Amino acid sequence: MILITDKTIDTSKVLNSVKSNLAGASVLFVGTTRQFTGDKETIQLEYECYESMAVEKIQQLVDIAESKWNIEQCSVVHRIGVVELGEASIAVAVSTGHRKESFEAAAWLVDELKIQVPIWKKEFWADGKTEWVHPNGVPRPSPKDLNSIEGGG
Amino acid sequence: MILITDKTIDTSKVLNSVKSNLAGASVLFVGTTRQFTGDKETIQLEYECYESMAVEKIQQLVDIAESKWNIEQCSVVHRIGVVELGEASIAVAVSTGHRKESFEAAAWLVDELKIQVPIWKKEFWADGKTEWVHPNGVPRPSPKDLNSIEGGG
Amino acid sequence: MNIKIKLFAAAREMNDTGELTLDVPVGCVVKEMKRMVSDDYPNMSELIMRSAVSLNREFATDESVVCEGDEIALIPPVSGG
Amino acid sequence: MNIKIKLFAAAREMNDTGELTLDVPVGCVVKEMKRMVSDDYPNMSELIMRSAVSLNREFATDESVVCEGDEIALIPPVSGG
Repeated sequence: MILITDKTIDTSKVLNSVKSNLAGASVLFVGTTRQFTGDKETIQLEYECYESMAVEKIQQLVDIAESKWNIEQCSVVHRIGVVELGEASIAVAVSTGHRKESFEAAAWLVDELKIQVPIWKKEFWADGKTEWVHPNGVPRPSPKDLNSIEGGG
Repeated sequence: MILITDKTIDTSKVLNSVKSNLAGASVLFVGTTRQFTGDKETIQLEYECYESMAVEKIQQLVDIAESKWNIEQCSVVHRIGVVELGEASIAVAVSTGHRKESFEAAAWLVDELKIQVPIWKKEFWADGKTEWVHPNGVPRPSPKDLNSIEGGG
Repeated sequence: MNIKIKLFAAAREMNDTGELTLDVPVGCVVKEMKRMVSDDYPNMSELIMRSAVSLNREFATDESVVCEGDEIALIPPVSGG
Repeated sequence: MNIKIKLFAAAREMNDTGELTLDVPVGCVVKEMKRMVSDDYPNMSELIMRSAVSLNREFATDESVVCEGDEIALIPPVSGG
């Protein structure tokens, strides 16, 4: 299941979507709105998405993950719009025969999504300021690299 | 939450138990009864536990994890008795400020639980045979090591 | 030729619109297109420098040729998850 | 002195009981206790060799002294998870 939604993410549904008798392990990652970043307080987040491209990019990442690990089932759900404190902005679930692969694949999918998938976060700080998050500290891969990540895509 | 139970594990309850506004990431690991190990078919598993020691050992592992990573909340639930195909035998949930720590701590807790906590699995194979699983391929840590794992215990 | 460029996040808010229209020469490549947008919308120039461009929902290189009818978007550094 | 040793999993099934009673000398250490159980229950000797012993719910070493009233268990290689 790949889904971009403006509704609350039902994390148990995401976990259930990767159920398989062939799997011995499932890992569910849930990203939630954190109240503090250092000493700055967040009151809510808002996510915006280039939906058609995001869905295609996520599908490419899932395809690559399935070529790198022996995955039974895999789901990625991202929420857009306002996300309140403690609510889930993202849920990634992976089931595999053995646990090492579930952990690795789920962590990799989240890492890559944060680099490659056109979704943006707006911080609403407690002091009333707002800020679109467009990270520039870490160099992001050049567009060329993005299309030639190992395994194709 | 640390729990040994002979009832079905409610995985969403385990995930909810680590909810925190201070957490930006939660990882839930679920171990399930896998139908095939190589070409051998399992029809069910049965788990047995030295409960008082298991609970103490799990608590020690959680304490160590909390000293190694910046953990908000942490839960470990293990089922005992018969566990049917596809059902959960174990659920481990960890919430942290940032995702790397959730993945690492959850994976570490499962790894250590499988080495140190007195719980045993009985395989019921499709050919009618049964087998208590007492691994001997990999050398297990000596009892001395078990009590002096980094961070104490 | 006329092209349309989708804007998102800070780029969209800076211009109060989710889409720009731009007249570019035939054979124009992404690098040139970015410079032209930067010239027309100097408020975005810093962000444009740090942004990627997608053509038909794939990341393009600086040398990718922009064709009429392409689905074009300016992709500021992403922050999903 | 009399001690009781909890048995689990294959050890429990081999003996159809979850607890053995054993008479050991005062000052007996874990290594000796394991050998005495092995002598009395040769069907378990291979498994005992691969098993740990816990005293009061902590893993003991070969040289740990077994005391009267200790909660003692034979811990075959574990396989939870």
